[in-house]
Amino acid sequence: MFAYTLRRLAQAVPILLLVSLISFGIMQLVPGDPAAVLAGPNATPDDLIRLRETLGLDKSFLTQIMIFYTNLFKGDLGYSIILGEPVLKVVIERSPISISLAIYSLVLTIVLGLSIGVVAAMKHNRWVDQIAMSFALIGVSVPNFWLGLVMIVLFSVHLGWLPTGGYVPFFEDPAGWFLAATMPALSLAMMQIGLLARLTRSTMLEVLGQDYIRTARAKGASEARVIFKHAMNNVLIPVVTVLGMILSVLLSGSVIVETIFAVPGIGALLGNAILGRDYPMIQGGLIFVAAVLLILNIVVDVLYAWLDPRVRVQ
Amino acid sequence: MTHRISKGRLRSLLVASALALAAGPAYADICGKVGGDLVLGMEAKLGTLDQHVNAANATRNVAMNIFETLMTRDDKMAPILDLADSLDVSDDKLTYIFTLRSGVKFHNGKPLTSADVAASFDRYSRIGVDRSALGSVDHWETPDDATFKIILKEPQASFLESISASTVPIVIIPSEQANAEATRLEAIGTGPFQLDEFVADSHVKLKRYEDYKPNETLDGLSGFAGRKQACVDTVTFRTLAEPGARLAALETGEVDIVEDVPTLSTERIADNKDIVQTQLKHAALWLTYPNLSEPPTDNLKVRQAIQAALNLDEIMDAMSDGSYSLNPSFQFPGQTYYSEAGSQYYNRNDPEAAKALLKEAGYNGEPIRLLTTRDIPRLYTAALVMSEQMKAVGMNAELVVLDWPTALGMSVNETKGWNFFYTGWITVTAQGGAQSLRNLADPSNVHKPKDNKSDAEFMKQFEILSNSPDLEERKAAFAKAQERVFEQVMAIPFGVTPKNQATRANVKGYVPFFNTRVSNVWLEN
Amino acid sequence: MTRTDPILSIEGLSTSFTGDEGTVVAVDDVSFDVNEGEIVGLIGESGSGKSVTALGIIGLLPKDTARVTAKRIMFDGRDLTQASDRELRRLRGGSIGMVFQEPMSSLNPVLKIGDQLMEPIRIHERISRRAAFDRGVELLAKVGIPSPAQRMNDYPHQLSGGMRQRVMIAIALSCSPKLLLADEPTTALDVTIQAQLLDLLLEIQAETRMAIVLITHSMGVIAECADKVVVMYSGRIAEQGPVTEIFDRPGHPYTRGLMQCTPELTGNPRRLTTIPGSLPSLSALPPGCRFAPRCDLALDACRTGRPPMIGLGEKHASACIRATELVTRSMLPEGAEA
Amino acid sequence: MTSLELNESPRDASLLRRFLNGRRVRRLLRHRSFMIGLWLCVFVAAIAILAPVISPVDPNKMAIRSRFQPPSFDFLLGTDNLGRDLFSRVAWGARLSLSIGLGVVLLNAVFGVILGALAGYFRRLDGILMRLSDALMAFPSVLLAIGIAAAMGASAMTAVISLAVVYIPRTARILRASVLQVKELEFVNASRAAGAGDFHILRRHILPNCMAPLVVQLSFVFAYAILSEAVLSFLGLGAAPTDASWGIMISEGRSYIREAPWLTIIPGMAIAITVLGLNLLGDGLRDVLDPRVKLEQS
Repeated sequence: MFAYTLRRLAQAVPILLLVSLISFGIMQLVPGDPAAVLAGPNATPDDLIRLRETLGLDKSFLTQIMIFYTNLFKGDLGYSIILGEPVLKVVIERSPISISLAIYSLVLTIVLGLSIGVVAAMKHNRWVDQIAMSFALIGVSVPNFWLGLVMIVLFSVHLGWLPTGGYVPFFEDPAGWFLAATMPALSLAMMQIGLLARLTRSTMLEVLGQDYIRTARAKGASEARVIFKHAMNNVLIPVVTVLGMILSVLLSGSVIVETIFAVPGIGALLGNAILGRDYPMIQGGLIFVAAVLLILNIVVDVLYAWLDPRVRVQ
Repeated sequence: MTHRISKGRLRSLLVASALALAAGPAYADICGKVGGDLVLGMEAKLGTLDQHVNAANATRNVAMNIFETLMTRDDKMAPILDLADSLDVSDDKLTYIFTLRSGVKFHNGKPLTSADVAASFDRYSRIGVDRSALGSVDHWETPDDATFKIILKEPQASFLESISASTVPIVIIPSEQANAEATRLEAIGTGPFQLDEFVADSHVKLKRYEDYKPNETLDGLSGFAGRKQACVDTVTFRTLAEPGARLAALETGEVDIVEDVPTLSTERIADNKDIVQTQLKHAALWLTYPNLSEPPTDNLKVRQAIQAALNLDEIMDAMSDGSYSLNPSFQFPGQTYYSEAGSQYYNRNDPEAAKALLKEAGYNGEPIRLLTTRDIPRLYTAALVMSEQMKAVGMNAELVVLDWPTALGMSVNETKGWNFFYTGWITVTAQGGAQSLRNLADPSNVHKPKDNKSDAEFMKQFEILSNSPDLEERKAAFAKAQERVFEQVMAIPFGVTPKNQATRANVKGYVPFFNTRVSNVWLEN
Repeated sequence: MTRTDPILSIEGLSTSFTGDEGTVVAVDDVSFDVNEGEIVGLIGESGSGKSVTALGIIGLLPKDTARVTAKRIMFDGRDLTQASDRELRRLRGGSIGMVFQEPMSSLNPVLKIGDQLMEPIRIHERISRRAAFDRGVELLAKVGIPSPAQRMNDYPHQLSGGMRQRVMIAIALSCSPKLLLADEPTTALDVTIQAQLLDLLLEIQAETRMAIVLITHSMGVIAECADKVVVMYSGRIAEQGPVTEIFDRPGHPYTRGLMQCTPELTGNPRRLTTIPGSLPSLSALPPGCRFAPRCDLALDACRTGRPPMIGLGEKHASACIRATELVTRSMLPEGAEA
Repeated sequence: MTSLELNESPRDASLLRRFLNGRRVRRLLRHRSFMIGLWLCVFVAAIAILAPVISPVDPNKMAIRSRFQPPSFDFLLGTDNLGRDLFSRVAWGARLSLSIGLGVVLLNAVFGVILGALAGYFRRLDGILMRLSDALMAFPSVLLAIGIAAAMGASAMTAVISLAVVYIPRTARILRASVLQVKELEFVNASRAAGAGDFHILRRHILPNCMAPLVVQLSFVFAYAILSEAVLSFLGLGAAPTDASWGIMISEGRSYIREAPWLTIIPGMAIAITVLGLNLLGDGLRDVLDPRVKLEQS
């Protein structure tokens, strides 16, 4: 298992290099420059020219790549053009925000997705099932940004239950964090809840049709015992395999959700960086995010192996 | 003999007596109440507080509560001293001697000296966005801790206007930061508020600077200057990019002040007793300028045809949802240089004349590309409506919609691929005649005139406008220059929109301005 | 307790399934008895309803699609048709053990053998984990699994098919059931292992005197193990009776067909293929006798009404209108048929 | 007790025959969610196709004086901030969304199949192609799409290409997995033993047997493409701003969400209905064609 983890980590390195090359390639094609962003909407073209010189954006792209890679090997991701701070510092400051949001969404996804799926499977073809699956279907069909907008109007404006956005650090004010993060997490998680509920239900139905479930029943096991002791572990195996994907989608979705809810996370940071042509930020940030995703996927694979004895005991 | 400009000469006596009476806490006399956290909902994301290299409103709105300048603009946008007590200008107009206000300290506790001023000017002249403002400077000196002396190479009538310009102000920073690279400035100033917490794109928190030394030559705020006091303990500028969310936050009381309330919402929240609305009537001038190097807009007749075709009421109505005023000038009404010269060319809405001019120009359906962005919805709407009006008279108008960085970059770097570019001028217009026409004058012309030389007649008037010592002469030159802009269709002003702001009813002392001023604002229960 | 009542007595058991294709009747009015200490063979082709019958008895059919009805299902003095889910659960794994056909999939892949073996013990008896573990080891030893203590910590995929089926048998036996429902326990295994397992079952049965319902499609297995046999065809009982009776005097053409294609009985290497045709689809059943389309003795009357059960002796009955004729004929010397 | 569908003889498999054989069609027609999905899709597609006919006015026709009209008999779905008729814009938006979705599906079908087949069949290409797809999939998909869209400028074509780049690696992976599976089947070896060339085997024997998971995947790609196009357009990076696109309509409408909520609600519902239809359709296809594929997501 340890060797496997190491091998997976080693495989991640060339992928990261490819990631950085691809992002370089794309950014090379992107027109516009960060000076315009920095200068703001009221800047005159004159301001712009001077600002560009100031920022050293006149260097050729190749030079910029060389500088970037040289520094990367020194563990230095460079300075953000727009924020004027080291990329690494910014990324490290912002990631906990996105990660806490992603974890909240993930918890929502797992708790709601699993329970809706399990309940639907247990009440297969009954009205509970119908309602649960309609909910799941709507979940996977509604655009998350739209859901966010509608939720703001509903929960913040009309009902006044939740703040319209922003971010409260968890350790300063857990209750405040919870209130502020609920809508972003929910709009982020909605689609995943739907997907997971559907996956769970179909897997659960499949598992419940398995011979070993019949065996469990033949032993006189109660329905709860059948579901939670015998079926659940088997349902969790495919569920865990999609966790990596779900996490990736949650982090990806954070770009737009963080923008709408004014959450200063890594998604909004990178979205802004792309729109603002903040090249060092994009490069460094993407490598960081890709690395996090790759590591999470490795963790998920290890977790999968741990859950499934057929893979584990080998 | 020297001219001595001293702030509030008349008032100084009054102030002196007021000072004698002020025995209690320093802020008690202005603030109706002290304490609390004032929360502002901002539209734009804020990336940096380095005021030297940043022209964005978002930055200025926050940074100008932290930093102060040697000289700035008052509520009429006239130059006024701020960190200096007095200014002596030599008769030959080559030497400017500033005497610094005493007792001013930076947020790090260090007293302000002329060395800091010199360092700030050093950094600005190296990387400041408007460093051309210091183009006529030969050098500066610091004869003593309280004296800062600027020596010019040649006299420049608009020199004080230049160094007091508020678009990218020359804020005073501690001397040890003179070498800070662009965008990496630490936000340490002398203002009434000091930086507490800054999360880019999210929020900035400021707290009262207890050792702040107010400028006591005025009673209260005047433009960027004045007597400032931090009534609230902290100020939080929160970015709420989602317009619906921003106003909702005001309605729920999450934020206390929101700038740029959508027109439609102003009607809806009019009945809300918890919210008070204020308006800066003339906040932004919206305009478009042509590319004089790209056919067919290199042809004056074509430009005139377009000018004649436009129904500016419709354009302004659409872009502002009905909250606007027409404005046949590059200045706001009420400003010193305001003139309606050339207004016969403005808002003609005369399709027949346009068609005739087109025919005369020999226009043959060449595409006319309107370069705009969706990032600023008003610019997009303006271009969209304008394209419809152009199509109505038989012009082949095409929208080129790019994101703002790309669009602005293209308008600067390219002479091909676009015929009209759209923008809005806020501070540019506010700062007077010369500033507002500077973008059409050499060397910073934006309309890509042939051989990069702007119109000769216009330039002649612009020189007078910039350099004449006589105000009446400058005003006449502005009028003539503006008329020339209309005649030559070097730019087409659309109109002016107000800035609608709203505060919670318990926010007192807040006065709308081009910039967000949180001094002298207090929260009642 | 005297041997008066059968341990299991089924009367008029029917089972129907509702699915996309409509409702089909998989088991139609089945009745038979199982006495204490008796091995009853339930035989028929795949799809004849044997497994459904067994699962129906103890309520293991999926509740949302299957409907089980019966006049009475008496087990150990109580009527299972009246039993609540809870009571049924208490019987399952307790008084009624069950072994399934597929040892490969009948064990939960993510749980240890020990956990799965201890589970019924812990459900049905209030004993400590430690005691249950010891019992588990004992049971594994009893079913012939080497180094049973180690095996307790293995996962199913670490065991061979035969070993897993032994584990299944151990699970079924764990609470000393009065009745064992063995659903083709050996079908999926190699021939040599089949024999070992059958021997094991017989051995244990001899020791415990539990009753067994042995579901199989092999007449050979029946001949070797069963006391009584119930032949099922297309959801109905074709014939039932003591095993010697049936083998000596088969009263149904289908039984004869089954016997003729059992190599152990006839020396004929071919198997069920000697009966022409195949089971009718449950959604398109022929009227009358369901075997009629494949029966070379069928009369017109066979195609009209359901053939009644005709008694052929004590506890021997056949659902063929020509049963008497058949029994008589089978007593004639070989080759004397008309 | 479950009836397993036997693999039909793959040898003479013509795509159309394989898919439109009577049993499958009958099962699809009996599949409730497939039929609901089909009707929803037909409904949206009809609106898209008939947009020029059923739109009361040009979707870009401005009428400043009649802006912000709530839905009424005169303006079926109301008007927006420039007085444009929302019904016409939603109808034309359907056209745009479906075209972009179809474009993405088409590119996925072509490149997903080519890349997946090559990776699955030729071991030597597998490593390179899969690392490349790993790298592309390591990007958060929205960021990748934003980057590409920023590079190319907003237009429908941009949206198609950037979304295709996001989804092709995923489609290719699914195809690769099926190819790997089918490759080992007996008839493939038989065909190889009979001297058939690689491409012949791929085309005649392997690909036809990989179609079921592909069709299912593509139906979901269609749904995701429409959702993602809305996201890109919402951010100003999808369809050209002058197009009537649902994402752009939401983006423009949200400034007025309090005063004119229909500007936000209606395009959102349009997206949801379309995606719902496609999801239901995909569920049906999956149930009938390929019970193995359970979940593929963006």
